[in-house]
Amino acid sequence: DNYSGVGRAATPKEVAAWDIDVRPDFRGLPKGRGSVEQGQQIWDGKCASCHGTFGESNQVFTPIVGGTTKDDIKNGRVAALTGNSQPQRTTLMKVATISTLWDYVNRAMPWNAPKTLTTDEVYAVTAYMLNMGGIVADDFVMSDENIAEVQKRMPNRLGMTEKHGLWQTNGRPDVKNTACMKDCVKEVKITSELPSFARNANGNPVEQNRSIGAVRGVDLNKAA
Amino acid sequence: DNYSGVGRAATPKEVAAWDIDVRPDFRGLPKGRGSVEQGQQIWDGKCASCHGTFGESNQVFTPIVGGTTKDDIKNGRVAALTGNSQPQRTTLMKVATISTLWDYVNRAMPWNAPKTLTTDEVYAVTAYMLNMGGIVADDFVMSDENIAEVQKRMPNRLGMTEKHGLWQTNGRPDVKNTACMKDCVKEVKITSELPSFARNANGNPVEQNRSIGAVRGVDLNKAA
Amino acid sequence: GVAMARPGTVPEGDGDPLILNLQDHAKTLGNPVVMQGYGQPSKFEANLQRRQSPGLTRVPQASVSFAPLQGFFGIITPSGLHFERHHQGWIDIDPEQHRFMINGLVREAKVYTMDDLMRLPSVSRMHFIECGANSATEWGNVAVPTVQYTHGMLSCCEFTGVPLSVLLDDCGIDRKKAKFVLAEGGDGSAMTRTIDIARAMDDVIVAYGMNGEMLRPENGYPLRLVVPGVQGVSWVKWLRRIEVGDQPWASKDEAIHYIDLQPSGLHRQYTSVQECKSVITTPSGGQMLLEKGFHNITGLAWSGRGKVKRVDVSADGGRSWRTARLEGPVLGKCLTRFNIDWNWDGGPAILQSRAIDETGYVQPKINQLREVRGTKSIYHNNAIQSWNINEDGEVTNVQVA
Amino acid sequence: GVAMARPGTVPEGDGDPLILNLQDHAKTLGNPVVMQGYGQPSKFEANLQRRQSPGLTRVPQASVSFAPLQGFFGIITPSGLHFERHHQGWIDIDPEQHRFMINGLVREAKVYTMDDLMRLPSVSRMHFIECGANSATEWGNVAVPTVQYTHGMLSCCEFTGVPLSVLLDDCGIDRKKAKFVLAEGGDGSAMTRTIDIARAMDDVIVAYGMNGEMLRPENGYPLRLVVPGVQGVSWVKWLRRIEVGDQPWASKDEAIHYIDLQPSGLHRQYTSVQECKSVITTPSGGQMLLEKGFHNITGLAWSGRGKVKRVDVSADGGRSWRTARLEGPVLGKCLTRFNIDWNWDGGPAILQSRAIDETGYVQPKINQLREVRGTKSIYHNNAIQSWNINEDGEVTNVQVA
Ligand code: HEC
Ligand code: HEC
Ligand SMILES: [Ca+2]
Ligand SMILES: [Ca+2]
Ligand SMILES: [Ca+2]
Ligand SMILES: [Ca+2]
Ligand SMILES: [Ca+2]
Ligand SMILES: [Ca+2]
Ligand SMILES: [Co+2]
Ligand SMILES: [Co+2]
Repeated sequence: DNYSGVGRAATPKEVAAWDIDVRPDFRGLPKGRGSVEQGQQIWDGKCASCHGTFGESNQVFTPIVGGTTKDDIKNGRVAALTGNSQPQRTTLMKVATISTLWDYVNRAMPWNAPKTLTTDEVYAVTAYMLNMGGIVADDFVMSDENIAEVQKRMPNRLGMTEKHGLWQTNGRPDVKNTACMKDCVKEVKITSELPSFARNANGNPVEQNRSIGAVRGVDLNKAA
Repeated sequence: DNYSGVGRAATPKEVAAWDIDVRPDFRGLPKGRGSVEQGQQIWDGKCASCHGTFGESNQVFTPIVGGTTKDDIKNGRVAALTGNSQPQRTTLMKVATISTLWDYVNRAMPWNAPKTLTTDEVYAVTAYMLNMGGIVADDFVMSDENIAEVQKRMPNRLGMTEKHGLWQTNGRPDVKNTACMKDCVKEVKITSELPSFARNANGNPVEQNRSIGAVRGVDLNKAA
Repeated sequence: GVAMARPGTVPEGDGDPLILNLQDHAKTLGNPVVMQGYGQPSKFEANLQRRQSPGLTRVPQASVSFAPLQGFFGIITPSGLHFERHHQGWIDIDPEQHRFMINGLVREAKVYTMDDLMRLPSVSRMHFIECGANSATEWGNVAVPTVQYTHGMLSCCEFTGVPLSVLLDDCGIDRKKAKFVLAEGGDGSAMTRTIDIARAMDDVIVAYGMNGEMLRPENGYPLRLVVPGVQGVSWVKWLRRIEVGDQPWASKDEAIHYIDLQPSGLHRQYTSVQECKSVITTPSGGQMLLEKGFHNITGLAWSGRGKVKRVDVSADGGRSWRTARLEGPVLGKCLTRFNIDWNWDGGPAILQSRAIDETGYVQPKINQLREVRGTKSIYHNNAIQSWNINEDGEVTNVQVA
Repeated sequence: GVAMARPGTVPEGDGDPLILNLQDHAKTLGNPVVMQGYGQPSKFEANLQRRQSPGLTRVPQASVSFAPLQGFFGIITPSGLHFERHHQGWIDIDPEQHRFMINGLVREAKVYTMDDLMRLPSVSRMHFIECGANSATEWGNVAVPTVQYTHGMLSCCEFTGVPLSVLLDDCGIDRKKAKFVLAEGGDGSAMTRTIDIARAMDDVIVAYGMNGEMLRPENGYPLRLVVPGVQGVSWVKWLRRIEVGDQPWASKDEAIHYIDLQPSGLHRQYTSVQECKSVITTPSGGQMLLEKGFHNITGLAWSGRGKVKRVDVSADGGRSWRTARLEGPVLGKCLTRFNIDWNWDGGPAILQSRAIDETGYVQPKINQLREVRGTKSIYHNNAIQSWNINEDGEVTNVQVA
C-alpha cells in the first residue's frame, strides 16, 4: 500500500471487542434476552440511586420516564412535546428508536461503571425502563427476536425529522435575515432583560474580568 | 484629536525621569564629571566582583577589558578582530561609541542594582574602564565637555559598518543560493559532526522527546 | 456619570509617581530563564478562568465549563482556557497505550497506534469549535449576564492530524456503499456520533495536535476528531474507532440530545452545521465602560459554512449599521476577529454585531429564528446578541425587538 | 537494523490486550469540568520543556531557554513553551501600575495606561520571532545535538495590540524629521533598540495580547513591541517608552552585541531582518526512526521579508530536491509548516530543507554564507540544516559540502 509499515490489520476478536454499536435497523445488536422483572432488579440495584425508583429523578440528570401516554404509543408522536404541560422533556418523550436506548445503556451505563452489564442485563433493564413508561407489560421478556415489535410501540417513533437544511453539507438555511444598513427598525424595544435574581447567579463580574483594559467587570457588591 | 479621552500629555518631569538615553552624538548626555580614580573605587566596590579586578573576568559575562593595543587607539580599528589571536572578543575590542558604554552603565549597571549610580559615578566608572584598556590616563577626569575627545581614542571607533542589506526594509541580500532541483552536487561530504564529548552535554534526547510518534529520542544511556 | 475612578488621569504636581519614582523591577535583577520549564500566565491574569454556570447541569462530569471570551484577543483560544464539555468526565490516557481502529465498509479493518498515526501525512488547520448548545439559554428570555455564559462554549485552535480521508483510503473504504461514518470515543461514555460521508471525506481530521502541542486531556488527548463547521459533540474526544456504514446510527447524542424541538412537536435530527454567528466580546455584559470617548468595539464572527465575508455593528439596537474591520487571516470555519471604532457619548446605547458568510447568509435576529423554530429548540441558537449600555457605562444582556 | 521494539506491531493470538481487555478509563467515571480552571498539558507530555543549553551562558538571568521545536505541530507556539531571552531577568509587572510614554520628535509627549492602550484600535497578527543568535553555534562546526538547541530561539504567536503608527500619529509625530525610533524596556536592563521609521510606521505593533491571552511575564507582560521580520532583541519587552529621533542610538545591544563580525574585522551594525530560513523538525537530531517505510517529514519555514513561497526537501544531502506541501495559512513574516512524504528504505540519508521567500531569495548553504561573512558572525545564521540518518535510524546533526 501507500503507507508502508503504518498500521496493521485488526483481528476479528479486536473488532468484536470494540464494535459494539447498535443501529436503528438493529445491525450490531447481539443475541440475548431479559425480562422486565430482571430489569427491575438491575434498575433498583444499579440505576435507581441516580435516576430514581421510577426513572423520575431530576437529581443527576433529567428524568428518563414520564410524559408519555397510551395515545402516544398508538400515534407514535408524544403530544406533550407541543405546549407546556410537561415541565421536563423526559428521555422516553424524545427517543424515537429503541436501539438508541439499548446501545447507550450498553456503552455508558451505569454511569460510574460503564460497560459492565452483560448483554442480557442490557435487554432486561431496557425492557424495565420501557415498562415504567407503560410501553411493555410487566411480564414482558425482550430479546433480539422481538425488539423490532417493541420499536413499533415507541411513543415518539414518528417524532423525528431529517428534512431540514442543517445536516447535509449542501443543506439550505431555514431562517433569512437581510443586511439592512440604515433605518432598519423604526423603534427599538427591549423585550427581555436579566431578571434581578439572576444577577448574582454567575458570580461577580469584577472577579471575571481583568483589572485593566477599556472596561472593568461590574462589581455587584458595589453596584446599586 | 481622533481618540478622545485616551492618553494624556506627559509632564516635563516625567519625560526627564525616563528619557535617559544617550546617543553617539551625545544628545541626552547629562552634564557631569568623574575621575579615573573615583572610577576605580566604584569599580572595586560595585563591579569587580562580577567583571574582575581588571575587567578580565569571564565568570558572569565575557571580559570587558583586553585585546586592544596602542596601535588600535591610533588606527581606530582593533587588529585582533581579524585572525584568532584573542580567545574572546572583549567589550572594548568591539565597542565603537563611548556613548554606548556611558548609556548602558547608566541604565543597567550594576547588574543587580541598575540605575543606582549618580551621573558623576557613571562618568567615573566609564573613565576607569577606558583607563584599564589604556585609552585614558590614570589622572584623567572625564566630563560632558571632554567626552567627544575621548571618543576619538576609542580603539574600534572605525570598526562598524552600516553598509549592508540587512538593516533597511529595502536592503538587498548579500548571499545567493539557487533553487537547483537535480544533480545539484556531485558528491556529498560530511564536513562536521557532533564531537562525541558534546553528545551528553545537552541532556538525554529520550527525555526531551515524546514517548509516542514517528520517532523517539535517542537514549544515550543505551546507545552504543 | 461614570462610576469608577481610574488610574492614568492627568496627574497633579510633577507627574505620576509611578513614572517619577522608578519602580522596584527597574532597579533590581529579575528572574532566571526556565524558572518555569512550561510557563504560566501572569499572576495578575487569575480572573480569566473557565467557569461552570451554577445550576446549569447537575453533575460536574456531565457538564460544561465556559471560556472567558470577554478577555480573549485575536482568534486563537489559549489551550488552558478552551471550553470543556464532557459527558462522563475527562481522562488522561497514556498515549503509548492508545489504539485507534477503523472497521465497517472497508477492505481491511485496521488498528493504528499513535506512532502509526504520527507517521502519516499531516495537516494543520485553524478551526472554531462550538457546542451545539452554545447560547441555549437565550432561546427564551435573557437568563445569564455575560458573554462567558452566553457564548463561551466556543473556542478556536490550530489542529494538526491526519485527514480522515487518508485513513479511510488506507483501509480501502468502499466508496460505493459508504454513506456515513460513526466516530466513537474511548472514555466511559464511549461517545458516538454519525458523520455523513461527504464531510468525512472532505475536511475532517483525526487530530492529535492543538495549538502546537498535543491536545489537552480535557480536549481528548491523545486523539480527537475535528469536524470543521460542525457542532462540538461530533468532534469525538479520546477517539478510539471509526466505523464506515450505510445508515446513520441514531446514537444517544443524536437521537435524545442535540435534536431541535420544533413548534410542531417534531424534533430535527442530525443537525450538524453551526450557522453564521457573531458576538461582541468587548464591551459585553457585566462590563463597565470607564469613560466617555473613543472605544474599540471588538468581537468574534464565524460560520460553519465557510469564511466570514463581513461583519456589521450597530450601536443603536439595530436601527443603523456600520461595517467592521476584519483581522486577517480570514479562514474557512474559523473564528474571525472584528474591530470597529466607536465614540461613546455617554448616553444609552445597544450594541449588536451581525455576521455574513461567504454563502451570503446573514446572521438572523432572535425573533426571526423563533418565527421558524419556536422557542424550545435549545440548540443551534445563532441569533444576533444585544448588549445594552446605560449612562453609567454598565453593559447588560438584553433582547430587543 | 532498527534498534527499538515498539508497541503496535502485529499482535500474537487473539489480538492486542489493550483492545481485547477494556482499559480502566473506559469502564469508570472520569474527572469533573473545571478541575483546572486554567488547564495544563497531559502528564505524559512532561518531556516537552523549554531548556537552557548548559555552558552557553554564565548566569541564568542573562540567558536563553530554547523551545522544543522537535515536538511542535503546526505554526502556533504554545505560550508556555515560547523561547525565553532575558538580559536582566524577567519580571511580573502589575499592569495597573504600568505606564507607556512616547516622546521626542512629536507634537506632544504622551503617557498611556494599559486602560488607554486597550481602548485604541487593535490589530491581531501572527508573526514569528527569532533571536538574532539562533543557530549561532553552527557558524563554525557542529556543536549541539538537537533542533531544540540549533533552532529553538524561534517561536510564533498571534499578537494583539495597537499599531505603533496609530500611537505615533496620536502624539503628532514629526513626519519630516523622524528617521528612527528608540524602544525602551521597563525592566532592570531597560533594553533599548533602534528601529528605522519605515518599519516603525509600517507593521510594528505595541502588543499586549499573545495567543488569545495577555503576554506571558517572560515575554514582556503587560506590553512588548512586535517588530515583524526583525530579530527578537528589537521586540522590546516590558515596554515603557518609545522615543522618536533622527539618528540611531547605538545602544549596547546594537553596538556591542547583535553585530556581525566580518572577515575584514569590520562589524555590521543594525542588522535587523531575519532572512529566509527553514528547518526539518521531525526527524531531527537526537531522534530515532522506529521503522523503515513511510514517514512524514515535517518542518518550519519563515522569512523576515514576507511570505514563504516554496520549501524544497532533500533526502540525499542536497543532490536532489522535491517540493514540500505548505500548510495554510501562509502569512507574511510568520512561520509556515511544511510536510512531505518520504519512504525510508533503511539506508543512510541526509535530510535538508531549503526555503524560498516571495522575494525569490533562496535559503543559502552554510558554505555560501561563510564565503561572504566568514565564520565569526555569531548572529544571523540562516543556513540550510543537515540531519544525518544512519542505518539504525539515528538522526544526528551534521554539516555537508
Ligand atoms: C452514578 C449515577 C448514575 C447511575 C448509577 C446510572 N446513571 Fe444513567 N445517567 C446518569 C447521568 C449523569 C446521565 C447523563 C449522561 C450524559 O450527560 O451524557 C445518564 C444517562 C442515562 C440515560 C440517557 C438519558 C438521556 O436522556 O440522555 C439512560 C437511558 C440511563 N442513564 C440509564 C441508566 C441505567 C439503565 C442505569 C443502570 C444500569 C443507569 N442509567 C445508571 C447517571 C447515572
Ligand atoms: C552582579 C553581577 C554584575 C555586577 C555587580 C556588575 N555587572 Fe556589569 N554585567 C554583568 C552581566 C551579567 C552583564 C551582561 C548583561 C547582558 O547580557 O545584557 C554585564 C554587562 C556589563 C557591560 C556590557 C558588556 C558587554 O560587552 O555587553 C558593562 C560595560 C558593564 N557590565 C559594566 C559594569 C559596571 C561599570 C559595573 C559596576 C558599576 C558592573 N558592570 C557591575 C554583571 C555585573
Ligand atoms: Ca509498523
Ligand atoms: Ca458496528
Ligand atoms: Ca487591582
Ligand atoms: Ca482618559
Ligand atoms: Ca532621548
Ligand atoms: Ca513509556
Ligand atoms: Co454534549
Ligand atoms: Co539579547
